[in-house]
Amino acid sequence: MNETKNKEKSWLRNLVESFGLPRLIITAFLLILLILAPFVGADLPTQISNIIARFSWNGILVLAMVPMVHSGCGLNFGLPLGIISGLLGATLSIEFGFTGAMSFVMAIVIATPFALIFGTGYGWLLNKIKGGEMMIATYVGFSSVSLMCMMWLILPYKSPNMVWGLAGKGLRTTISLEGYYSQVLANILRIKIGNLVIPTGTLLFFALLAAAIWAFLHTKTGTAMTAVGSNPVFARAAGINVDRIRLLSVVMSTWLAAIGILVYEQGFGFVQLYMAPFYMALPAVSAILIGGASVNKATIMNVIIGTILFQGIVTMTPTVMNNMIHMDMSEVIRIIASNGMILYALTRKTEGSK
Amino acid sequence: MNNGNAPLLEMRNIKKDFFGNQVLTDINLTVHEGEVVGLVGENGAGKSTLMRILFGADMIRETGGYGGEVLLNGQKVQFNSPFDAIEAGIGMVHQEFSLIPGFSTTENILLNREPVKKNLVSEVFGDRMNTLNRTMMDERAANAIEMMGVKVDRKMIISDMPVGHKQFTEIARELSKEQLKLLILDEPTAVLTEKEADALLESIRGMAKRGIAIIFITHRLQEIMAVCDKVVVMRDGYVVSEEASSNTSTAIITRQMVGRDVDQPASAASSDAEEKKDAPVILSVKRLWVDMPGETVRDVSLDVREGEILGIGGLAGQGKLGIPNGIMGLYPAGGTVVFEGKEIPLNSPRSCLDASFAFVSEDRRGVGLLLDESLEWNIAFPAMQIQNRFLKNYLGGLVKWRDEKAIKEVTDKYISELAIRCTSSKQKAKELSGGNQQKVCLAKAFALNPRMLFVSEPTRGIDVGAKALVLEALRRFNRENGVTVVIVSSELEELRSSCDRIAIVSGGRVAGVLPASSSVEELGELMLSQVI
Amino acid sequence: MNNKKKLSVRSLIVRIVALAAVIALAVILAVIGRGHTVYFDNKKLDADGTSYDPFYKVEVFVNDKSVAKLSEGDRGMVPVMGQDFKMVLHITPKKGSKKVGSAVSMKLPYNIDGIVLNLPALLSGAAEDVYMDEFIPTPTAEEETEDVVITDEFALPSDE
Amino acid sequence: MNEKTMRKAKFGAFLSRASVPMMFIIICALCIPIAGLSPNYLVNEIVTRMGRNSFLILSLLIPIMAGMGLNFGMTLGAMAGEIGLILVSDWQIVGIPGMVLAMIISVPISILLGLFCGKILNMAKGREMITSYIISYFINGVYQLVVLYLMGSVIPIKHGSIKLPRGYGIRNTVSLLNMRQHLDNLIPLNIKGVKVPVATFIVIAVLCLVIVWFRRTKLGQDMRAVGQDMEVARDAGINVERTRIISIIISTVLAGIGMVIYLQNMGNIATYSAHSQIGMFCIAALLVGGASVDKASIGNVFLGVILFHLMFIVAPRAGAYITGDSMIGEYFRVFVSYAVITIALVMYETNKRRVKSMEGERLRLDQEKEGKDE
Repeated sequence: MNETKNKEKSWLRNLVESFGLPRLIITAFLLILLILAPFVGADLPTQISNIIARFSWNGILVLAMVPMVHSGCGLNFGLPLGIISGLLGATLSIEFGFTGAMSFVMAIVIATPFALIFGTGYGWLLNKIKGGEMMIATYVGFSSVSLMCMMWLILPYKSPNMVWGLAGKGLRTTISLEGYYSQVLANILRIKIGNLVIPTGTLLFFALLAAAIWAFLHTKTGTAMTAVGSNPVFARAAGINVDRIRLLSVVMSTWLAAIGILVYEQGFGFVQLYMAPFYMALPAVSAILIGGASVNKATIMNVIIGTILFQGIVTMTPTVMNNMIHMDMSEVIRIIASNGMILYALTRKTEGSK
Repeated sequence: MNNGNAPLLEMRNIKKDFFGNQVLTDINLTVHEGEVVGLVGENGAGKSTLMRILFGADMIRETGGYGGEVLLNGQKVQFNSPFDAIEAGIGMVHQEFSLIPGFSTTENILLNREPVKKNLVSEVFGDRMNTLNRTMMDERAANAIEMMGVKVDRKMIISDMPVGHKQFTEIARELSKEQLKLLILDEPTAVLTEKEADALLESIRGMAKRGIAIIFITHRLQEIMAVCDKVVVMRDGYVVSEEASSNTSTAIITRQMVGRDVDQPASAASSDAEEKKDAPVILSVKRLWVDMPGETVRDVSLDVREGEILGIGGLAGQGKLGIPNGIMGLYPAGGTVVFEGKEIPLNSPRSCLDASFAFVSEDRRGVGLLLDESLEWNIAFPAMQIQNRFLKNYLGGLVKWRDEKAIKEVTDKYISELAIRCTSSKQKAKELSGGNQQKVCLAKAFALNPRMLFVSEPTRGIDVGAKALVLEALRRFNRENGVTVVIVSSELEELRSSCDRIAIVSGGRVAGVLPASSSVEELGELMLSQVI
Repeated sequence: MNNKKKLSVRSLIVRIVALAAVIALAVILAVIGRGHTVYFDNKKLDADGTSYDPFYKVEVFVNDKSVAKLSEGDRGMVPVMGQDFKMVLHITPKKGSKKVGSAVSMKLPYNIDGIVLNLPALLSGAAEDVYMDEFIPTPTAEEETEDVVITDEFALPSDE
Repeated sequence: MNEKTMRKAKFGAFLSRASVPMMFIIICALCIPIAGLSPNYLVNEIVTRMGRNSFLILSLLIPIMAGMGLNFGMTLGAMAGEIGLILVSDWQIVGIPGMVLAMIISVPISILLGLFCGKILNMAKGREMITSYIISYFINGVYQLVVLYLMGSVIPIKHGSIKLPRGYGIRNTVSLLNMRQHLDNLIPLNIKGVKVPVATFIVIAVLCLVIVWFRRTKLGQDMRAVGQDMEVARDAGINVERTRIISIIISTVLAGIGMVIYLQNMGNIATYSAHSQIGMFCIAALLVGGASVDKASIGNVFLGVILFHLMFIVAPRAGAYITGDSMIGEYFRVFVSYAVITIALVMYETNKRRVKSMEGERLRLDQEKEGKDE
């Protein structure tokens, strides 16, 4: 009897240890929100549709964390760099006059070389400063965003749908994608049952990329990448060119970020320029951490769980809180929870990060 | 000198074991005021452990304390931390420098013992807000330097100093402690130039005259003879001799250090040694230098014959570990390495592995294993990456998919072959014991099907049972697969029992290559011949 | 050991004294730094059956600086620090009549932010509760609108 | 030969240290004529900004001394200062007494926040900077919880002028009109049309003296030791963890006081954004002054303030003149701030690695020479 009690206790402790206390709290919080939602008058199917939609927009941005975490480059605080590649793809695709689904395809095609170039430079830099990746990644992201702020003004864009109407030059802060690729993925096989809407196409696209990453991690090079992240000295002793693998991971992360922002835009319906990419790294970082990743370990499951939990809290708290106590504390809760999660991950001791 | 009172230090019947492994047995050591005692012994003889006990190191307490008693001036003492030992008047200069690089000599000498002046702020916020008394600091540092008798610039910044001066700064720091009665010097001359070493010996004599007792640990026997009143020789956790230095000689000491009372059984492999004598040279190393911190290799030339087991022995820090690490490209190296008539480029782990070398590193946790990954990964990884094994090819070889089944098969094979104790092939490497981790490292190397295997310290830090298994596995691998093996180890006995020939490295050079059947004394002499 | 303990008692006392000093300083600052806004009314006031007529012109000096020139029916104001309030008034009672100087000093109530002084009543020597009144600000319509609160840059771009 | 290479290395180190300030001098030299601002205006602005920012930047020095890098957590102190000011302005304590009282209130808050920050940083040794950076976001959330929800509902706030109309929470801006520039104007001095905030400069000078003095205390010495080699310091009996926490606490407290000085000059509090950028600008200014992640002096602070803010003033004008778009200059200065921090961080990390490889290089040369001798 006593023994079973002990067992239960250790089972609980194991759960806490393997799952992490903050993660447990966040999961419990989301569950409570979901349970409360109908009681405070929120429509559950709408809420769930919201979560799924948000998941489909953000999933790939979170997925972009995976390669760099695997190769030991840490959390990709430099996500904005990839996002900028995506934005270049998006704006150029529109500038060249592509419309509809074609504009989405072309955006990806155009964004790819930018992502490869930026990613290579970024990866080269990160190889020079092993050990200080995260801080420098943050500032590389910030610098590139502010540099692009100037570029959006200077570059000779002409399309009347994008430039400021009065001045006739300089891109607008938000560009509507109506008539371009707004919802092109989401509309594929869209399912609608009452208030429940599922953007099947976007989910499939995410699944496609996630499966590709999963498959990559099962190949020879993918295995080498994981080993580099787990113990770079071991990998070197086994004849792996550590720098090249790291570079590859950074390029992959950057490219995924570029694709991620395009998918985000197709769901959201707008391209956001200027300071917008600035604020997109931290939510992605904390999402993957909430999903159970650590500074040097991450799986596809972490991405999926993390994005659902994070986006769930983002969408649920305002509605539930507002209806319950007429006080919209969702912003504050989100800031504390997501940054707290990052702090928690940073203070864990990790073997591989040397 | 000996005035008939209770001796300054007396260690009685000191015993110490690490998890059942007896490392010190009934050690008795007496040191009188102003006496210089030389302490010699091979690595692993127990010198460091003995000194750690004396100095109250945390590591001793954490591993279950020690037996016997330590008396200072006739009173039993028990140190719970190095700070207690310092309080009681014991000072120790470690092999690694413990200095703040950006501080001046003075600041380092008085680190955390700075004389201070009180002020108003410190009344409120506590003593740490006292201001430093620079004039008094200078005075005290000058005193300590004078006491040492070697000229050191008080104002020089440590990072600008030659190594010798750093060493002297450390000694001056100990001397600046007023309560200092006994100073332990752990291989202080290892980093000094000849001139500096002479100065140090001179200063040791000076300190002894002032009544400070000194325990002097070194491998340079002539220094012992030059400066010590008494020589204590340790071997395998025993004190084998305690003599006035006038009654002994370097030759006697050497024999005592490595000698055995009874003749050891002849090397197990020596029977085949004869036939391998004529085997062709498979690996030829010429003028190899390796920049491995703490294990520098200088100008090593060495031939390895096909199918033999070559042992490389030597004291710690003399460069034996640098040889395999340098050849395998883990540390910057130069020289030529020729394998089967083909030159192998250095500084490139990949080309060594391509030449079907394999290496089991002495740094299991740092280099040898993916601690966070499964045994399967650990064992199959290099073979997969180097030889494209355990992979399934799709799309005409464009996609190289991990073949989990083949990986599991090979892992299970080695688990049973080497008797690796684990819950399954999916268990994480970090969860295994040291001995089993070592077996995983071996399995990793075996899985590469190498023609040439380097094994570095294969038995370090593992228990006796595992030791025998590991060595046996190596011998079998050598015999059955005809693989040439180079074993680097600090344990002479181990080399003598497993190898065909033994090369002894001393001072970063090969001091000589002897058949494994050579006597321990012969090998020991080589070991000490060029010590730096 | 004993020595050490004694020392810590001593330092404890020093620390308590220092802390008390800081708290005392804070209290003193809170008292002397209390700011008030003093409003001067040059208006007709009827109270307790007495009527106080405004002056033709009043100029108010605080700290040798002219802070208000009031015609009939005007209101002026000055922000001041502390409760000791001194002002000098240059009064022209009727049009064309001669300027009269008058120095007034008074204690302001600590708890009131905005204090309205009716100058005619004050100078006629009326009781304090007659010439002194609390100023209650009426929020303007513009202020009433809810501020848009910017949170931090961490927030996702608003995508509702 | 050895000495020559040494000197060369030292000169190289000097060059790399001086490169960022040099770059800024060049940028400013190019922009000033283009911007076409009067020298009087420029000097006035610079003097004002020196008074406004120097104290805040000085608060960064002590953690650098203790080897904890650039303290992005100084934002915590800034928040404490803001809370002090919000409370004081609700209590209607004005002028210099109000400022001092706000500082006194901020100190215990800063100590608590600094303690929290220090403890967390001790758990994340080796990545202090990114951690302190995230801490600043985390505490910003807590700050918003307090200021936006607890003030007015739990913490009494009386005045409608600073409270949101909904009854709790603080407005977007809080006016500090009744203490605006009171410190700056305490001792008025006007040299040829340049207003000099003498009293503020005196306060800053006192802090500089305190920092110089602090370096000579036991604690200062301990911090330097801990900053250079934690293990050695620990072996010598210094309580490393405690020393590091204290350094962060001191920095946070100074930042709190500095924020009060900063805001008295500004004359109002942007309740939810004043602190968020302050850390970044202070760090950028310090780096522009030639400081690095592990070394910074008082001189760096002042040089940094002058150069950085000179750039800040002239860049938008120059940008507008060249491109005809005022936003370009705005973005340019933000870009430069970030770029400076990026460059400084990259230089710090690469230097760390170069030192290591240089040691190996020397050993190799020695051995090669020796090898040839034999």
